Amino acid sequence: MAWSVHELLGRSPWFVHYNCNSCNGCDIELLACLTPLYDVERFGMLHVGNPKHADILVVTGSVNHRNARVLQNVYAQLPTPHVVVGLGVCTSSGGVFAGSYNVLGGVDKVIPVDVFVPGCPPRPEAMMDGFLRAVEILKRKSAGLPSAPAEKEVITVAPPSGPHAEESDAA
Amino acid sequence: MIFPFLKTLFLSLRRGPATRRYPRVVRTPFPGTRGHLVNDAGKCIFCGVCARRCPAGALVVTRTPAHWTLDPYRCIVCGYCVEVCPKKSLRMEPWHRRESGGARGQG
Amino acid sequence: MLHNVTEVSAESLRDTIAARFPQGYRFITLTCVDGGATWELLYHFDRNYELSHVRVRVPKGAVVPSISGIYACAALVENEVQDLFGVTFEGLTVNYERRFMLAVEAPLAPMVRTPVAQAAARAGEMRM
Amino acid sequence: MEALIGSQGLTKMTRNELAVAVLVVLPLVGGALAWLAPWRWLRSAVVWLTAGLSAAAGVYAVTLLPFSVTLGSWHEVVAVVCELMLVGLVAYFAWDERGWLIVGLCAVQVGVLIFEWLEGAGQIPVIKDAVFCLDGLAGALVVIINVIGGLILVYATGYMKVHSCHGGGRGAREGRFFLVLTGFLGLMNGLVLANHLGWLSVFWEGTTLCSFLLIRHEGTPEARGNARRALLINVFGGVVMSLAGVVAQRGGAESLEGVLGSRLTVVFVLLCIAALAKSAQFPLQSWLLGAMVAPTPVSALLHSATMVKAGAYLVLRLAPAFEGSAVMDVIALIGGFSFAVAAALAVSQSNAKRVLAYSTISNLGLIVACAGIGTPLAYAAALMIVCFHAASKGLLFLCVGAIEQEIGSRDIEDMGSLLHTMPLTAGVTIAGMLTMLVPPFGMLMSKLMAIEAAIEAPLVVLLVIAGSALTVFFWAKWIGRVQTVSYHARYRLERMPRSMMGVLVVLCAMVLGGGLGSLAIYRQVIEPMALGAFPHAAEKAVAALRAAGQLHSWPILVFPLLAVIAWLVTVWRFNPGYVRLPYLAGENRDETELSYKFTSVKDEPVVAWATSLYFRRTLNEERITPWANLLAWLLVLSLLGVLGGR
Amino acid sequence: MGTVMALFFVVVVAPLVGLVLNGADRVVTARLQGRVGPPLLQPLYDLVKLWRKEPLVVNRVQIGYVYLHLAFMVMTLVLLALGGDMVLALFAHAFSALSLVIGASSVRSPFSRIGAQRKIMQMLAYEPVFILLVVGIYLRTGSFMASAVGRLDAPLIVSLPLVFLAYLVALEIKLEKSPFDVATSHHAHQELVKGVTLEYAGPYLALIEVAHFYETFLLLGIVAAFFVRQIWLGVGVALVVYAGAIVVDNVCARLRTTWMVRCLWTVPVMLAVCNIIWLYVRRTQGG
Amino acid sequence: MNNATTSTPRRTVIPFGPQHPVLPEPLHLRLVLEDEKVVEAQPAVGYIHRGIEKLAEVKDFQQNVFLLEHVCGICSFIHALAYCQGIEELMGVEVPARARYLRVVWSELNRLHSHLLWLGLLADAFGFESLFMQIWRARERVLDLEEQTAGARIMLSTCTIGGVRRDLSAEQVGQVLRGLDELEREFDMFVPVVIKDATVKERLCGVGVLTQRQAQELGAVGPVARASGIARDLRVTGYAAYGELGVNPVIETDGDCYARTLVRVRELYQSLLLLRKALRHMPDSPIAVAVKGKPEGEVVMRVEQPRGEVMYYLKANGTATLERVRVRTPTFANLPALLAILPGCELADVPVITLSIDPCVSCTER
Ligand code: SF4
Ligand code: SF4
Ligand code: SF4
Ligand code: SF4
Ligand code: SF4
Ligand code: SF4
Ligand code: SF4
Ligand code: SF4
Repeated sequence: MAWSVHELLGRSPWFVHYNCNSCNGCDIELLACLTPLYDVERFGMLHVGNPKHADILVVTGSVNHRNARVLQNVYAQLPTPHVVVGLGVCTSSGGVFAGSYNVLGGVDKVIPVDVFVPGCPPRPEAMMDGFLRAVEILKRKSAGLPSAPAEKEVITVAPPSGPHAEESDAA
Repeated sequence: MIFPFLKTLFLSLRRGPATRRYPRVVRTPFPGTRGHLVNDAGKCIFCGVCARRCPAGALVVTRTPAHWTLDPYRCIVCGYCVEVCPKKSLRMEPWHRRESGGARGQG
Repeated sequence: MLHNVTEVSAESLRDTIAARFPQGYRFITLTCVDGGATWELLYHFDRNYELSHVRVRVPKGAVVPSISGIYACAALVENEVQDLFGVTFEGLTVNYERRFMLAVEAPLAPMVRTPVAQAAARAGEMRM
Repeated sequence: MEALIGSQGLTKMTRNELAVAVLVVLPLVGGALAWLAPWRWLRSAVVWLTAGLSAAAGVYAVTLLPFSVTLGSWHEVVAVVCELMLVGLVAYFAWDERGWLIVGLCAVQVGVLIFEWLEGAGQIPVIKDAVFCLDGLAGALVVIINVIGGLILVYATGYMKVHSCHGGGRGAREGRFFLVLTGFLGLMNGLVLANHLGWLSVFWEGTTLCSFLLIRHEGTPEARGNARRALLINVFGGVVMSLAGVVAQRGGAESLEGVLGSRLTVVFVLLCIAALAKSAQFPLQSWLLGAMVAPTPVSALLHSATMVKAGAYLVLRLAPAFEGSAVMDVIALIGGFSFAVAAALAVSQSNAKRVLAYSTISNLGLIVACAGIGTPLAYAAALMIVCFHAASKGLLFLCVGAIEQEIGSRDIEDMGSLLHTMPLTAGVTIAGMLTMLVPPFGMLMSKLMAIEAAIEAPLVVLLVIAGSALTVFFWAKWIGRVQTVSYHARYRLERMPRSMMGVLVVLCAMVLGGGLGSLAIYRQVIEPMALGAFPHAAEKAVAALRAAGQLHSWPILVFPLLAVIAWLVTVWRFNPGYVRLPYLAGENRDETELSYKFTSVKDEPVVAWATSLYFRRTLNEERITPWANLLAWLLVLSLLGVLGGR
Repeated sequence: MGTVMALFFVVVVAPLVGLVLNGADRVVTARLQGRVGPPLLQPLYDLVKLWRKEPLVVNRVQIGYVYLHLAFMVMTLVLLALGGDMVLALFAHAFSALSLVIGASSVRSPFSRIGAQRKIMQMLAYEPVFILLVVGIYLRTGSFMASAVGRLDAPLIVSLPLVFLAYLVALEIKLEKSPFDVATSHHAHQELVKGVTLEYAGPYLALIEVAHFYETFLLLGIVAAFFVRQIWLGVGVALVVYAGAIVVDNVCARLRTTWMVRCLWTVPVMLAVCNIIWLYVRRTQGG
Repeated sequence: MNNATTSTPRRTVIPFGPQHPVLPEPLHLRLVLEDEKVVEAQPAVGYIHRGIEKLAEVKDFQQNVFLLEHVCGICSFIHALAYCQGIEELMGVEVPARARYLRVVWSELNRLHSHLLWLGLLADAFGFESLFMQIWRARERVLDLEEQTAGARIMLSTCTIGGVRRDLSAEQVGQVLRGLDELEREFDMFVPVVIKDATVKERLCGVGVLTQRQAQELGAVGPVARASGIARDLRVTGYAAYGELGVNPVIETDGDCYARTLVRVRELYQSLLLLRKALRHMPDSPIAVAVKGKPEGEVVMRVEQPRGEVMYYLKANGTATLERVRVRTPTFANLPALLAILPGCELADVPVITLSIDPCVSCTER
């Protein structure tokens, strides 16, 4: 589908960024993605401030009691098709802040998330991988294909003598 | 000069883009970069020290069955566990860990 | 280790602090520590890189006079302490009524340790 | 009409006379009957009937065009008597209102009249002209007065019903209100028909009195004060006009035609000053703003559609004779100045009626400026503005009246959500405003012509350009506010007296239709009239006139039409699922009674709001007006100076 | 036949040219900033994408003004291509901008409304320049018809050099480039988020983009066809002007709205006025 | 007839943030405007409050080093430093000399990247996108240096109680020094623009003036205080190796956005100087000492971060977990100053003024 509409659709993924409970680490790395050394505009990505113009919602940080409603509002203003990308471990689990009285947990507690990028903060390269993945999902959604929410797999290591040497299974 | 930035602008034009063309060109990480954590199954004795020290609670170690489990979506890649592991079973790889997403396989 | 600590009572707090303002003390911040049955409020000051502190101990549930009328910048931190510890400040110039750091849905006075204290904090909440 | 006149038995001459008589007298009689009517329904019926008849009469009269009516010399006596009576009445009211200055002016006027009388008796040879005449210009005004005026009367019956409920109605005063309002039509008809300066003066004075009475109608201290100011300025105009009569008599002319023929510049200047007062041009504009305390139909009828046009009409009528003179340049400047400054002040207003008042002053200024430019194209532009402005502005006033009755405020900032609460009125208002500034409609085409006509006078063209830009500013703001709605799945028509609603719809249709056909009207009607007014115009000027009629009209009709169709299709196929709350930085709440709210400090809801720009600091009315008046006075004085220089 | 060709050109080819120009703008901007930037046809991809998105709105009224915005923009080009009246074209163009203003202010969105107000301020700043341009052309040709320009012996830049300078500044505003991108901005983030286009999404935003392509073509077309008049030279000059606009965009901070109006009314408008006065004087002396 | 007159606000009220493109951090200001002039600005915070102070009472005192580093991703190292120094004082640990020098190196790298980041964002706030790009391009060099020396771009995680966790080889020192030279050349590309360009000065000069008296009374710290003429820089107190290296606070007196910019621009060069000095005179010694036992007692530790003074109050009771960890960050201290200078400015200046205090909401709310 090299020149189909959906393909073209993936060439212009505009994103809006909402900083939930982030420590700024992820945010500044996200901004770094825009700057000359990484320049995600190569993929047609633009940082728009307005959720109504966005295809991708990029979230950094975990959810707390006050920003949950903001996140929901921003999410509600995204036009379909849209994709949500969570950057950093905070968005998946709360990261180092998990367990605090004001950390409800990962972003997927409040809105469905399509891509999780691990790292604290993820390097810009990892973020770009995440964005490209998001673009693929965007194309699928635009074509009406189903797309499952992101999974958070854990890595389990058992002694090599054992039946499973190194395996991963779903959390 | 009215526009002092003009010179800089044309200099950047001449210097060419500074962009690292990831993913087409992949940069080798600096040695010693903390990218992601791996456990050498052969060395690990499942003592659980790493899990007790981990500031993010990303590790779970059980003796029976002998499992060392890392939640990469919780690990802050600080490297503290590497430092405290008595068997030097853990190490940091310089490459970053890939994302997880719904369309895996189709990309 | 802490030097230059002045212990005062809640009643004389405002006077002590008001006396410092014209002397060029800069108000750094206020620290609240859960001291079991009491709240320990520690006001930190700086003058020429030299720290000094004013400490007040009040029983939980008591009302503490606000110093935001003297040091305007203290209003923010007093609001924060009010949110996190359930201390009630009297005479706050800007009162967020416990909606400063924490939203409506968040737990009350989460920094307080003991259940007893939580109850006291809640009592403070009732009064507001 | 035919039947009434009995077409067989009457000569052409008497038919003309009858037409004039009907136009002048019928409304006066209708007004008197309305006054006497004991019940409101009867009063309304009388008003409706009068309105219908005079509209028919007006249209009929225009079919007879051009004609003139001469009378025996008895009419001069009648005119003087009428005039004296009117001055007496004015003096009486002025006395009542303790307007001593006005009383003094009345005395002066009586003096002037007597002097004129005596001098006239001294047998200065005067060319006798027609007393009344109806040419194209007057015809246009007659149609406006009777058709639009008639509609406004009908509207007024509905309006006053509601108004009385709100204002603790005292029926007797409502009767008087309709006496004056209906009778005014007759006086106004007389004014535009009059050729004889004496009669012109009579009707001039008569409209002044009507305006005064209607402004005073509410009887509040503010209303009385404003009425006094209006009276003062207009009586001043009247005195100047009487003076003009004296001078004209000495020059051997007693009619407008005579003045035109003998090019009596002094008379022209004096008449122009009188006209400036009537048309509320700077520096004599203040009364029109005060006049806005009157009930809205009054503003629509007298203070935008008809009476204030009288001044511009007068200048326009005389302009062709003085083409190219220095006086005309100054007139053009005064007009241009009023246009620009009034537009600027309109920008700073949030009171809808004041905006409309300033806009009226501004547009009258443009007419005066065009008259002052004095080329066929300018003349045509002026005529276009007279027609289209009367219709659109009348409509807008009626809308504001309806809106005010519903929301109890005339502040533009309060007019958000109107599209939901009163969709019809809001829609009509928006349409009316759009006709004031969108290309296919007449007002914009006339502005275009005004600019093209003014091109030879650099200063005027600058003023006209500045004024146009500012005009756009305040209309855009207002349209934006009226259109502001949240999403509503259904719209229910508001409740309003049927007469009001009907008039709004009819007038709106007229405005839209006429506006769309503006180029056709221009080619068919205005162009010949302009050519007729300037029989000796230079070839280049005629070419410019024709060129303006040859604009590419299909794009300006087709493209907006396409847009409107596209919009209708979109609305037709609209899916409510597309509706989202506006961007409020992620803190939206779902409550929308007044506006959207956002969660703010202490998690409490706050209304998000953006007021429009009024530049209250820079365009401060109180600060600017004195300076503008000073400048305008200098211009008026230079008008006299030009005179002296000759 | 010539008319049909001209119409085809301005209705069909113009937006494509505008699209490529805008794509080039983004590439050049990126290179000036030391980045690689998007592909040249990025605006096309954006359009296709926007067209496929959900058309979110706040109310139904605002939609009409998008269509009006586009319709009047095309109408401006058509009128000029037909050699029609320039004042009319000017009005059509002004109303095109005005539709955005009205559309943006008919939603209850404070950012959008403030953007609309700023857009009006922009209009107040640049419209005089356009009007003076038309006045200048009239003074040279004695006619308001665009077709009259074609009959001139010398290009307008010779007789209207100062107006040309002012026009360049106005162009910077019209293209929403720094230092004048106060009402909305294509790339940069600003305090109004997206200003006038904030509450338009998906296809409506796409239409606004298309109108912007037309406008880019129009503004540069005026440079080529009016000021220079020799076709290839004209295109060259227009491209240089565009490149200049991009460079200026990249060497300036955004200025405040009030500053913009003050700046425009003091320098460029006054320059243009001087030019016009000079023409008047020459005319009265010549005639 | 409903009376709309009473309920229609006559002034513009807008929510500025929490989701707003010029504020990457969620701060909410309720702005009340007249035309476009700000007449009232009231902040709402708590969008990013994670309860770190409470978490620090749960995790043990060693883990806290990593937790507190995440108070802020911009000056991560300095937070860890302040905390470690506090614990070291409680436990009476003497930090080896080389570790003290390395701490200065990473602190100053943090400062460089923070100031560059801020300068870029300021450029973005006044709509000078290519300047933003240029500055962030230079900033990447600092990040490379951090990654080269610490193994991470943002979360350095090199500070530990009793010293540092990584050493620099002689080769690495040379690399860093060469990197600094390149960085200085990059500075020359944009610094003249920031301080000379007419449009930039138009946006900065005379905007958001904070007088010296206001700065003193409102307790401003860091560059905000220094731009208003107050020589307040905690590096003067000589913690880590600053005592040996010597620091003179950078001072400006105008108190406007331009002065705050100048202070930070000059501090860029100051940091370069300090870095070179520290790298060239780094003594040879172990990089950490082993820490035994548990902390006990109360201490207040202050260090100078890019945004100014950060204060840690630690209370320990002889167990592995602390009784109270209190963090007062510089932005918290500068917020009152911000609120004092916002009213009266234009809406277009709000982002510029807000950024001029270099707000760090994340650390403010913890
Ligand atoms: S994932 Fe790490 S870097 Fe990102 S916000 Fe969370 S703590 Fe900060
Ligand atoms: S500390 Fe080392 S040896 Fe012990 S469980 Fe962890 S990885 Fe295995
Ligand atoms: S790297 Fe840090 S966070 Fe990750 S598992 Fe090891 S100790 Fe835990
Ligand atoms: S709202 Fe209108 S009708 Fe009612 S009293 Fe006021 S002016 Fe009269
Ligand atoms: S005074 Fe006039 S407006 Fe008022 S109620 Fe009586 S008739 Fe109506
Ligand atoms: S101020 Fe700095 S740290 Fe805060 S959001 Fe903006 S860029 Fe990030
Ligand atoms: S100011 Fe903020 S970002 Fe900087 S070190 Fe302090 S806490 Fe970290
Ligand atoms: S918010 Fe504060 S702590 Fe966080 S990155 Fe910004 S300056 Fe640092």
